Amino acid sequence: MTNTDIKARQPLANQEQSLHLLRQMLRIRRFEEKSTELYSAMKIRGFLHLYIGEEAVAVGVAEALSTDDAVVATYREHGHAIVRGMSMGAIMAEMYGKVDGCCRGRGGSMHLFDAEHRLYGGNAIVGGGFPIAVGLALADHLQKKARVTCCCFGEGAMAEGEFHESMNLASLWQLPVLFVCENNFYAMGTALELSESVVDLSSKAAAYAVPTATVDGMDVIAVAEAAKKASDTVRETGAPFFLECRTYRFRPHSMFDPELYRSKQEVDGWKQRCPILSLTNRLKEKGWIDDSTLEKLEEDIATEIASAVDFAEQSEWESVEDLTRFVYSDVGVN
Amino acid sequence: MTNTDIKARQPLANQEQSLHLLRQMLRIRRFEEKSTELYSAMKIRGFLHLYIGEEAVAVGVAEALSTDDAVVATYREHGHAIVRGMSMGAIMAEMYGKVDGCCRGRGGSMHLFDAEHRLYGGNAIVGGGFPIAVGLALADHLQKKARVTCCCFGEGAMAEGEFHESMNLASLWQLPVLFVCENNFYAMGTALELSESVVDLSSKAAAYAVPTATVDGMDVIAVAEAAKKASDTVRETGAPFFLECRTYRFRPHSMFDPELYRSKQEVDGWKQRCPILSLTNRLKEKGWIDDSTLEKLEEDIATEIASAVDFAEQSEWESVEDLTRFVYSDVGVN
Amino acid sequence: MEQQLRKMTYRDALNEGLREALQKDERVFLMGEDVGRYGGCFAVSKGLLDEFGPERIRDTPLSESAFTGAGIGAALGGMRPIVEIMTVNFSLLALDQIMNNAATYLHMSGGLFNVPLVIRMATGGGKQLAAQHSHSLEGWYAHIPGIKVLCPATLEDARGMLWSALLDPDPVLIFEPAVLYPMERTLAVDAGPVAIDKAKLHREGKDLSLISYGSCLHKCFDAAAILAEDGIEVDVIDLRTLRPLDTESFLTSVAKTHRALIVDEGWRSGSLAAEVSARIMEQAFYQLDAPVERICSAEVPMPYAKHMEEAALPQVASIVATARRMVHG
Amino acid sequence: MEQQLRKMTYRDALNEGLREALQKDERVFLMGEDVGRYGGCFAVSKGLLDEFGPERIRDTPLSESAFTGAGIGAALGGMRPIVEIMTVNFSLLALDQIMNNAATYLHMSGGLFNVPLVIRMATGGGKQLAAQHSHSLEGWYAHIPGIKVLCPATLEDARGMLWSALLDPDPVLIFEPAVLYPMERTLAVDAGPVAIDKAKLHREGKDLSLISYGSCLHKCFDAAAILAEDGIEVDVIDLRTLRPLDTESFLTSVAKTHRALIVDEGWRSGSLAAEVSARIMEQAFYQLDAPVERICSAEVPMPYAKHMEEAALPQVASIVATARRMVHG
Ligand SMILES: Cc1ncc(C[n+]2csc(CCOP(=O)(O)OP(=O)(O)O)c2C)c(N)n1
Ligand SMILES: Cc1ncc(C[n+]2csc(CCOP(=O)(O)OP(=O)(O)O)c2C)c(N)n1
Ligand SMILES: [Mg+2]
Ligand SMILES: [Mg+2]
Repeated sequence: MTNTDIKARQPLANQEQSLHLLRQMLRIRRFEEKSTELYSAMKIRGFLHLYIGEEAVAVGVAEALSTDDAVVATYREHGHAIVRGMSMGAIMAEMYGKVDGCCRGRGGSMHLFDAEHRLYGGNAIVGGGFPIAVGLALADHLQKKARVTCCCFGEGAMAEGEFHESMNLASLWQLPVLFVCENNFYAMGTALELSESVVDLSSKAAAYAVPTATVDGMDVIAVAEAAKKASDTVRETGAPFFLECRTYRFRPHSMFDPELYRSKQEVDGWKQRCPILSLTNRLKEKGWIDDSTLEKLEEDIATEIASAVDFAEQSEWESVEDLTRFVYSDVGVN
Repeated sequence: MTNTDIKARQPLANQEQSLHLLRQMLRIRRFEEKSTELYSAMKIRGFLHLYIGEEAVAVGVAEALSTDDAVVATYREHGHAIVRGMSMGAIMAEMYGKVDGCCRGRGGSMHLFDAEHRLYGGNAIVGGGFPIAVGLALADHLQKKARVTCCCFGEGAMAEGEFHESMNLASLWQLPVLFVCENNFYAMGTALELSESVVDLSSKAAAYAVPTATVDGMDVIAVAEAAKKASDTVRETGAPFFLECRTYRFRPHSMFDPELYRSKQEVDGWKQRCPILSLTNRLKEKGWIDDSTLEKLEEDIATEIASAVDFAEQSEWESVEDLTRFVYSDVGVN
Repeated sequence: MEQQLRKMTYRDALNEGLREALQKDERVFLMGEDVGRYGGCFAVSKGLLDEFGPERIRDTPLSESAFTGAGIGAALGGMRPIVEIMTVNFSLLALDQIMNNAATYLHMSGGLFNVPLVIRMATGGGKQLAAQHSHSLEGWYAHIPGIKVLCPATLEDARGMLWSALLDPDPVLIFEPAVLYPMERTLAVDAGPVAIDKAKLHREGKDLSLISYGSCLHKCFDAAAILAEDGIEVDVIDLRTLRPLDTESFLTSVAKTHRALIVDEGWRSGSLAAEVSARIMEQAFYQLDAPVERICSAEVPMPYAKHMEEAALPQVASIVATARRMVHG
Repeated sequence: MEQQLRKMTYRDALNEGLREALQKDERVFLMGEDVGRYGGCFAVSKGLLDEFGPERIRDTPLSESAFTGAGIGAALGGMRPIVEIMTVNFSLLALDQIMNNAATYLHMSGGLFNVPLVIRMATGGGKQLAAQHSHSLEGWYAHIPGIKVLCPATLEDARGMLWSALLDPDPVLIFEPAVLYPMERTLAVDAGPVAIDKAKLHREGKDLSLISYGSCLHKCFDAAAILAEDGIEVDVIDLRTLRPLDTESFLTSVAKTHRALIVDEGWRSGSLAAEVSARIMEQAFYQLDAPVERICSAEVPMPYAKHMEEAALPQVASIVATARRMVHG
């Protein structure tokens, strides 16, 4: 779990961009904090996987993507959905199971989709998104569309056969996939060392002749920088790239996790490196933010979240008569 | 398809061993030649995958294995079955579909099994044997039995997810598996270059922190040598090893292959390097064999094969009443 | 005007269907193991590489899960992929992609993303290929909501189902019984797309409904001919589309014959035949003069030996014998 | 002497079964994702790592196919592995190993190699886990010859089926309905192994046979209680072993009641319920006073929203209503 090979802190680009990145991370953080409350209040049910601690990854990577690019994510995808540009209301209503949810309440937390923003899920099968991403990129390749498909996954997913098959296909066929490994060092309770015979994940990807980079996933500026380079490479070459972001989840895997597998010290150690805290501190050092701006930022976000909750509360339940809708496109067939 | 990195010809060990290796290769060659005849005569049916051209691999590897070791092979396993010590009669009767076949006619050419010689198939799902081999080695590890499980597969199988998962498991858990890649450069009609983004197969294996070696699979002495070293390493470390044997199949993939995907020149080029021919020549150079010894050898083998065919011809058909036998161990349940 | 007919094999008909689809729609491409340079493991795609090139006749590595999933992704990305899996046995490696992704995308996304993907594969026994190459799992696949399951048994369907499947907005699996590839029949010169939502009544009779699909359909034809010599006239229904099932087709038949025999190459327990029987039970119980019966494959992994394989598969003789018993008691 | 009872959960019962097996037989080990350090994704294996150590409580990487196949290999190599797959949905990644290897080894090898492997997995809906975590595929698995399929619905079976499965020389799959884990009941202090070849008649009545298994069994119990208030007395049968099916059990019941309703959480088309219905059709047609009916899950990928999920699953109200209609017409 050493991070020695991670590059030094990136310089802050400019005030506006830095503030934007902070705002995005905070939006995710506060949204998820609210979600846990609502989970306890039984408004949200099923599995709820929090991204808290890992926000720099989604936010940094999103900077490198255009609206025309595609994203394939996992069940831990609130962050990606938010930074992709989806409305918090649509996401919250989805987690409430309401008809105004982005998937009309059929998906829930693990299955956020958005056609406009080209978010292709929200996939709750570990590794299930790899081939989908390869296929989206294949479609672009065949249609001569110069777009990137960004495939996000945890380090645990790299043990699955689909990682291997998909990396090989993407490289063999030279397809524009940006593979983003959100390495938070655990797959549920299984530490990286217990999951991979080789824990240097970049070297694993390199075995497919895919270029790689590793970045400190707790430093949003560094992630943004690395993701930009990576996606530029994908755009230029039309070929895949593998970006490892070393990060950490501050919360349990899901809402049912006694966290027997890691120590409080370890967690606390990583919390010191909270991407939001550290960016805020750096902004303060630079004099680019003060307490009142921060307060205002928090207020705006609180308002956004409150109205999202409100939206979800107000929304209707899907009619039970529509139970068999969307099994097939031509409604009614079964 | 360059073989530049393959080591120079190995010296011939001694006369006796060399003659033994030649004999084993010839037994496979002649057995399979007979099999094609019998296929044309419709005595053998289904798929028939020939090992002709690749004999040095099975023969060389077998030298490194004891009777207590286990072998997991593919549908192209006549060679392994023969050198493992199975009687040609049991194999031939199996391919006839007779009750005296090693699997009572239920398996056929692709599914040769033998409990006494620990041959665990004969698997017709490409890649399907990887996890089985890992499991056999795991059993040995848990029972503290110092045995080797030899897992043979084609280079095409390395694209399957099960290769990846199994290599990782074997290395992570340090299990005594000798992975033997029979790289004949084609998976049916798909050339290695069209199947793998990285064609240096050893480097692929090395990505799992598994030690590797590559050997000229047309040189039985070299294979025997390399397999010995590899299996010694497995025995010493209790951990996996990956051995690539570069070879070539002289015949079509199966009996239904128009061979559109490779040129006659290419095939002829490899035939020049026939492992049997080249060993024979070297033995002759050394004066270790003469035409009459060779003739005698051929005669003995012809006799062995003739009696195997005879055995198969004489054997009975399994009774149709036993159709549902061996679905469960407790006969009758369904 | 008389219909012009051509002689060809089931394999040729599939090949024509593929060629036509590739010609008609630029978004269509074929992807799978050995579909190109080898010419297709059963020679179905022979010649297509030369005509359409390696981008559209795309040889894949041995990676069933990834290239099937890539088909899903490509469909989502605007293409109309045809994924070929060599045989249904290997499709088990891709089942996660098929059930957890292809079949669920539309529903999980609340209607946002449909998956216009076609997956073709060979199925069934009868070629002495033993327990890892011979099973008939198409009826089993028909259990999965979100996909459609077709099984062409005739040249017309082999030729025409593909285009109809490509027009379908949702994932469609086409199962081709491998024993039928060399089957020679005639086909209309102007044969084209066919409906994929209806079963087909191939032969009419009043005494018994023979309900089948795939390679067993031909055994039913043979049985029907033999039974006719005895004066027993049977309806022969080709289900064609295994999901969604055209229930109406066999209920109509049973309302006339009052007796039904289902012939299905799947293993008996949990077979598609069980589903057909259960539906007749539920919807036509009071019209039955005798219990519905099933002839299915024996519940064994397919043995290699010819006589054992034959014993495991439904055969004409047992269809005839069962039908006779059902009609004459 | 009175039977001594203890209160515990279904989860506890499973845990005890595991502990006992590990204690009794050195060859037994448990392998799967997060069975050790995490304590099991559903806490079933909690505490076992401390007691038996990491070699026997073996955490695996996310590699369903490889570790399931490794279970097959280890079984062939003399061990008695228990492979845990977190949920049946993920088992699709291991289906090739299960169907093409575990289920065929004995037969393909002509009886040389049996595979004494137990695979456990959670199954079913009811927890709002949506379309990739909620399906009930145990009935679908029951289609496969060469494996046995168990589904414990009671504490007794949760506690006792494992050991019986380990004694079986062939691969046994045990499906644990995830909604049952927290269910609290009593269990005899001396509870032990149970038969795994027989269904169980839990409640007796003369008017209707309610045939079920798994989590739906409990809905049938509730329905039976409500029906009893109406004066309708039903047999409640727990199939328990889904393959091989104990046909005798429900035929005996139907011979008495002349009416059967099957309740099954699987999707309706091609459900195990269809098989049960087809067998009753074939073997008890003339004893039926009314058509056999089925209550199954709606044929949709499971929706997340609670009210939609409830609508998709079989519920007590519909069991009661259907039973009433069937008995009173
Ligand atoms: C195929 C599959 N196996 C198991 C699971 C259960 N599961 C859900 S998340 C998870 C851990 C994944 O770890 P990682 O890929 O590192 O992502 P992270 O949760 O750390 O973001 C597991 C085992 C699953 N959803 N899918
Ligand atoms: C999972 C699976 N996919 C496809 C096939 C069909 N098939 C049989 S052999 C083969 C080629 C395998 O090539 P390789 O692994 O290099 O072994 P070789 O035949 O060259 O010895 C293919 C595609 C199969 N049997 N199993
Ligand atoms: Mg992780
Ligand atoms: Mg090869």
